[in-house]
Amino acid sequence: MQTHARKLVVIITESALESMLVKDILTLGAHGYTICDVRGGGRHGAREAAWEADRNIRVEVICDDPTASAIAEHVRSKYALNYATTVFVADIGVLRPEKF
Amino acid sequence: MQTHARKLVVIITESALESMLVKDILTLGAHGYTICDVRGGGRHGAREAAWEADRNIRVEVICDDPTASAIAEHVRSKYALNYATTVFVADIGVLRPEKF
Amino acid sequence: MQTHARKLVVIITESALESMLVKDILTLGAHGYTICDVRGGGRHGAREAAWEADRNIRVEVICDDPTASAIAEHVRSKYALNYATTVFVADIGVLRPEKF
Amino acid sequence: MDPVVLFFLLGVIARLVRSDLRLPEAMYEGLSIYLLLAIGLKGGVELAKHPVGPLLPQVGGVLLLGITLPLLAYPVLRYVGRFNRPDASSVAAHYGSVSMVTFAVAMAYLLERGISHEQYMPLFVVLLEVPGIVVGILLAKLGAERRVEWGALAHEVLFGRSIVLLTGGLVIGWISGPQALEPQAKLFFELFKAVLALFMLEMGLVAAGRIRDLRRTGLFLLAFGTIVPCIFAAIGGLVAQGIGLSLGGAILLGTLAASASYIAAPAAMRIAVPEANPSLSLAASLGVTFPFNVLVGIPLYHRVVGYLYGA
Amino acid sequence: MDPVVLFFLLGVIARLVRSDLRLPEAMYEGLSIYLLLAIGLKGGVELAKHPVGPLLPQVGGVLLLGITLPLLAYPVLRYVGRFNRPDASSVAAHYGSVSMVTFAVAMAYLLERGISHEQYMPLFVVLLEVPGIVVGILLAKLGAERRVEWGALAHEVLFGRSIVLLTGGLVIGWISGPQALEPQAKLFFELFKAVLALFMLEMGLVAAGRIRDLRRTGLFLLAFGTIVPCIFAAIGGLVAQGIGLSLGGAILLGTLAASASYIAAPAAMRIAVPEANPSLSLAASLGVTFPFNVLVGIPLYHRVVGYLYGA
Amino acid sequence: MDPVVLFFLLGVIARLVRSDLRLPEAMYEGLSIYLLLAIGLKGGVELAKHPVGPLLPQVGGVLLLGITLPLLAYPVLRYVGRFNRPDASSVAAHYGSVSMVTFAVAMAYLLERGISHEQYMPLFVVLLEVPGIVVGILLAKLGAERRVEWGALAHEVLFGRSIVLLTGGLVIGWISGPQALEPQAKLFFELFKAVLALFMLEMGLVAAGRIRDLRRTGLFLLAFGTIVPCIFAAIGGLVAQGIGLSLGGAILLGTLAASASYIAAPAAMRIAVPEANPSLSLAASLGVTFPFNVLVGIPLYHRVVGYLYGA
Ligand SMILES: Nc1ncnc2c1ncn2[C@@H]1O[C@H](COP(=O)(O)O)[C@@H](O)[C@H]1O
Ligand SMILES: Nc1ncnc2c1ncn2[C@@H]1O[C@H](COP(=O)(O)O)[C@@H](O)[C@H]1O
Ligand SMILES: Nc1ncnc2c1ncn2[C@@H]1O[C@H](COP(=O)(O)O)[C@@H](O)[C@H]1O
Ligand code: NA
Ligand code: NA
Ligand code: NA
Repeated sequence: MQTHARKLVVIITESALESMLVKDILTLGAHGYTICDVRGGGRHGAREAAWEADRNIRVEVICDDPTASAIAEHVRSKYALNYATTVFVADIGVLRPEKF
Repeated sequence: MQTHARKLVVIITESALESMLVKDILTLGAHGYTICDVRGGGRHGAREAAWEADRNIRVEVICDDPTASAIAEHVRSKYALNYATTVFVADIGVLRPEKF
Repeated sequence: MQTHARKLVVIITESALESMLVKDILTLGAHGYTICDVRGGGRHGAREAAWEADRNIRVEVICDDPTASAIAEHVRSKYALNYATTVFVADIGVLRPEKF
Repeated sequence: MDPVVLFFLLGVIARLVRSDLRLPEAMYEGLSIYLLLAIGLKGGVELAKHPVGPLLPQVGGVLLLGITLPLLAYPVLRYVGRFNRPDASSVAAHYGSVSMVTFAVAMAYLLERGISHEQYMPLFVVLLEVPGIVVGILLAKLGAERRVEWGALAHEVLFGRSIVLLTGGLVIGWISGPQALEPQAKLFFELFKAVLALFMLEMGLVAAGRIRDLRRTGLFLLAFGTIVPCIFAAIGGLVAQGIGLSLGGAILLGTLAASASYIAAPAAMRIAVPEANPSLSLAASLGVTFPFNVLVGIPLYHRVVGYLYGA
Repeated sequence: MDPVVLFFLLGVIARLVRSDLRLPEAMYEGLSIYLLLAIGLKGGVELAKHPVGPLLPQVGGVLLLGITLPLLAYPVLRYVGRFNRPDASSVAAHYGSVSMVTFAVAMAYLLERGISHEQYMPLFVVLLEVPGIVVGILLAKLGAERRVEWGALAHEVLFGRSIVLLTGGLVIGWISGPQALEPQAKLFFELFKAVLALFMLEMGLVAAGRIRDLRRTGLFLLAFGTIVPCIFAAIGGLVAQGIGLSLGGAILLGTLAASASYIAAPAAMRIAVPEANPSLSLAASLGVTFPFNVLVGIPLYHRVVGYLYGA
Repeated sequence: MDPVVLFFLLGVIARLVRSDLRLPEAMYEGLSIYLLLAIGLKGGVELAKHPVGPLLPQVGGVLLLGITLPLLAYPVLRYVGRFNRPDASSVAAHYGSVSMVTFAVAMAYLLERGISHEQYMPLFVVLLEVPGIVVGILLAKLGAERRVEWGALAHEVLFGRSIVLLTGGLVIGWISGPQALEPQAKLFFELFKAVLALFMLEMGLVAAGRIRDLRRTGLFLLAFGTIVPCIFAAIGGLVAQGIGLSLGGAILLGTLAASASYIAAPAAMRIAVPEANPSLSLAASLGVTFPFNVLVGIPLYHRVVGYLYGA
C-alpha cells in the first residue's frame, strides 16, 4: 500500500469553542475535520462533562505540514492562554493525497 | 518498554455503513475494532449529526501491515466513491503482538 | 513548527474501570487524560454498548517516554488479564513540552 | 395556527437565526420511538374493534397506491428534472414512501376540527411505507450492471426501526385491546400531541438546515416538492373514495400520498443505491415537502378532498 | 398477556430478526432512573402510613433470605455446574441479589388481577439488593490469596446508582407523604406502567442479545436459570408466610427471590471478582432468568404461593 | 420540605458520597428544554389574557432592575473581593442575570402555599436574563485594549438556547391561547413539578460537584453568594412594589433578582471574556447561591417581601 505523508493535528479543548474553531480550521486551509465529544482532565482540573461548562471536544484534522503548523500555532496563540487546550501532532499516511 | 510495530487504520465514514464495515474488517483479517460516534466536515459538506443521514463514525483498527493495506484498499474501492469517507494509517506500537 | 517528541498512550477497555484507571494514570505521573465513549469488538467478543456491562472507553494520555512505559506496563499487569483491554502507543509531537 | 405547527416554525426560526438550540440526538430518537409506537398502538387498538375481512380490499387499494406513486414520480424526475437514473429513483422512492410525522400532524388537524376518520388508518401508514422504497430500488437497478443483494435489502427495509415499531405497536394494540392498554393510554395517547409538538421543534431545526442544500439543487426540486404532493394528494383522495373511506380517512390517505419519507427511505437508499446523492432527496423531502405539507398542504388537501366528497 | 410482556417480546423479536431498532443509551438510562425513583417513592409514600416498629421482624427475615439464597446457589454452581470458584461466586451473587424490573412486572401483574399487597414492598427490594452481592464476594474471596479492598467495595455496592435512587426515593416518599407528592404523582405513579413497557422493549432487545452467549455456556445455565428461580420463589414464599405477609406480598417476595440481578451485581462483581467471566452471569440472569420470570415464572409463583397460602 | 428540594438534596448527597449516579447528558438537556418551553408557554398563555399596554411600565422597571444589579455587584467583587477586572465582571454578569430553575422552585413554593402571583411573570425571566450579561461584558471591556465583537456577542446572547426557548414558548403560548394548547397542557403543565424534581436531582449532583472549587476560592465567595442575593432580593421586592406587583409577584421578582445564572451567562462570558476564570463564577452561582436560594433564600425572601408588603 502506497501512502502519502500528512499530518494529523488533534485539538482537545472546551466545547464552547467548537463553531469558532471549525471556522478557523477551514480558513487556515484544511479541507475537513472530525469532532468527537470527550471528557478529561489536565491543568485546568477535571472536565467531567457533567455540566455544559465542563464539556470537551476532540478535533482531528488531516492536512499537510504547513497547514498543520498554521493550525497548531493559531490554536496556541488564540485559545491556549485562556481555554483548557491540548494540541498534538502525529505523522500519518493517507491514500488519496488530493483530498487533504 | 518493548513495543511491537503495528499499523493503526482509521476510517471516518457515514454511520449507515457500520455493520457492513465491521463485517468487512473482520473478514479481511483484523482481530478487533473500536468505533466512536463523531461529526465532521469535508468534501461532502458538513455532517453535523443533526439527522440520521448526517452521522459519522470513526473506526479504529490495529493490525499488521498487510491487513492494514487490505482494509484501506477495500474501503477505498468499495466505499470511497459513493460515501463520505476518510482513511488514514499511522504507525503505532503494541505490547502484546499476538493480540493483533 | 517546532514540536517536542512525546508518547501518546491509548487504552481501550471496559468503562467500569474508568475511575480506577484515571487515578492510576495520574499517580503514574501523567498530567492529564482524555476519555471518549466507544464500542468495539475483539478477543472478548462484541462490546456493543447495548448494556451497561458492554461499554468501552478509550483513554488517551500524552506523556513522556518513561511515563508511557509505566502506564502501559501497569495496565497490562493490573487489568489486561481479566478485562477486555487494548493498549497501543504512538509517537506524537506537542508544542508546549512543559505541559506533558 | 395549530401549536404543533408553531413549534415547527420555532425550530425553523431558531435554525435560520443560527441559534445554538439543538435537541440531543438521544432525545430525538426517544421521541421518534415514542411516536412510532403510539401511532401503531392507536391503530392496533382500533383494529381490535373491527373484523379484518372487510378491510382486505382497502389494503389492496392502498398497496396499489404505494406502488403507483413512485412510478409516476420517476419520469418527471428523469426527464423533466434531468436527474440521472440513481438520483431519479432515489427521490421517487422517498415520495413513494410516507412521512409518519406528517400523518400525525394531519391526525391532529382533523381532531381539532372534529372530523372523524377510520381509526385504523395507522395500518395504512405501515402498508405505504415499504412499496415506494422497493419500487424505487427496482427502478434504479433495472438495467444497471451491479447486482443488488435483495436479501439484505429486504431485511433492511422490512426490519428497519420504523416498520418494526409501527407494526409492533399495531400488533400489541390489536392483541391487547383498549382495556388492557388502559394503564399505557396516559403516556401513549394523552401525551401524544405534546410529544409531537416537541418533535416538530426538532423537525423545524432539521428542515431549515436543508434549505442551503436547496440553493445548490435549484428551482426544480422546489417545484417538484410542492406540486407533486398536491397531485399525489388528489390521487390519494380518489383512491380513498374508491375504497370507501370517510372524508377524514380520505384527507389522511391524501396526506400520506403527498408526504415524502425522510427516515426509512434515506436509510434504505443509502445502502441500496449508494451512487444516488442523498442530499438531493433529503433537501426535497425534508426541506420542501415536509414544511409545505405542514404549513400549506394539509388544509389544502382538506379542501381538495372535500370537493371530491362534495362536502 | 399483559402489554408489558408484549413489549418485551417485541424487543426480543426485533433483536432476533436483527432489526436496527435500538434504544439510545441515554433513554435507557433515563428510563431506569425513572423506574428506580418511582418504585422508591411508591414504597416511601406507603411507609409513611405505617409505624416502622412492627416492620423490624420482617426486615430481619428478608435480610436472612438475602444471605441464604447465594449460599444455596453456590454449591450447585460449583459442584453440579463445575464452575471455578470465581464464576460460581459471581453467578451466586447475581441470583442472591434481585431484579427491580422483574419486581415491577410482578407488581403490574398483581394490579391487573386485583390482588393487594403490602405497599411498602419496595423496602424489601432495597434490602434484598445488597446481601446477595456481599455474600457472593465473600464466597469468591475466602481462601483466595488476593486481598479484597472492602472499603472500596462497600462503597461501590452501597452507593451504586440503583441503591441510591431506590433508597433516595423511599426516603423522599417517606418524608413527604402522599399529599406533598401529589404534583409528582402524575409522572411517577400514573405513567409508571407505560414507562415500564418502554423499558421492557429495551430489556427484550438486550435479553435476546444474550442468547448467543448461552450457546457457548451450554445447557447447565439454561437449567440453572429456570429451576433455581422456582426453588427460590418457593423459599421466598415460605419466608413471606413466616413473616406474615399477605398473598400478594408473598408473590412479590417469591418473585424477588427468584429474580437475578443484572445491573448492580454485574457492576460490583466486575470490580470485586474480575477473574469471573461476566458473560456467564449475564447470559444466565438476563438471557434466561429474566425472560423466564416475565413469561412463565410470575404466574407460576402465583400458583405455588397460592398453594402455600391455601388460596 | 418540598419534594422538589428533597430531590435536590438527594443529588447533593449522592455526589458527596461519591455515588456513580449521573443523569445522562441528553436527559439533562431534554429536561432543561422542557422546563424552558413549559415556563415560556405558561407565561404566554397568561399574557394572552392581558392587554399588553399596561404592562409596559412594568417592563421598563424590570429592565432597569436588570441593568442595576450587576453594577452593584461589580464594585463589591472588584474592591472587597479584590478580583481582577475580568473575574469581577464575569461574576457580576452571572448575578445580574437569572436562574430559571430557581424561578421554577419559587413558583412551586407559592403554589403550595396558595399565594397567587401575576401569571405572566415568565415574561420577566426573559427580560432579566439578558441585561445583566450585557452590562457584565461592558464592564469587562471598558478600558480593555482587546476589541469585542459585539455582533457575534449579541448573537450569542440573544439567540442562545435559553432565550430562544423561553421566548419561543412565550410567543407560542400567546398566539395559541389556553384552548388551543389544551392537548399540550398535560405534558407541559401537569407534569411540570415532577420534571422539575428530576432536574433538581441533576442540579444537586452538579452543585455539590462545585463545592471543591469553593475551597480554592475561599470564604469571600461564600459570603458574596449568600449576602448579595439577600440584598438583591430586597431590591427586587422594592422594584416589584414600585411597579405594582402583588405579594406573590414580588416574591418571584425578588427571587429572580437574588438568583444567579449558570447556563446563559457562563456560555456568553466564556466567549466574550475568555480571560475570566469560569470556575469562580460557577462555584458562586451553582455551588453557593443556587443551593442557598433553594434551601434558605426563597422562604426568607417571602418574609422580607411580606414585611415590605405589610403582609
Ligand atoms: N496529558 C494529557 N493527555 C491527554 N489529554 C490531556 C492531557 N492533558 C490535558 N488533556 C486534555 O486536554 C484538556 C485541557 O487540558 P488542560 O488545559 O491541561 O486542562 C483536558 O481536559 C484533557 O481532556
Ligand atoms: N481533512 C480532514 N481531517 C479530518 N477529518 C476529515 C477530513 N476530511 C474529511 N474528514 C472526515 O471525513 C468525513 C468524510 O469526508 P468527505 O468525504 O471529505 O466529506 C467528514 O465528514 C469528516 O468527518
Ligand atoms: N485490533 C483491534 N483494533 C482496534 N480496537 C481493538 C482491537 N482489538 C480490540 N480492540 C478494542 O479493545 C477492546 C477489548 O479488546 P479484547 O480484549 O480483544 O476484546 C475491544 O472491545 C475493542 O474496542
Ligand atoms: Na408519498
Ligand atoms: Na434473587
Ligand atoms: Na440576579
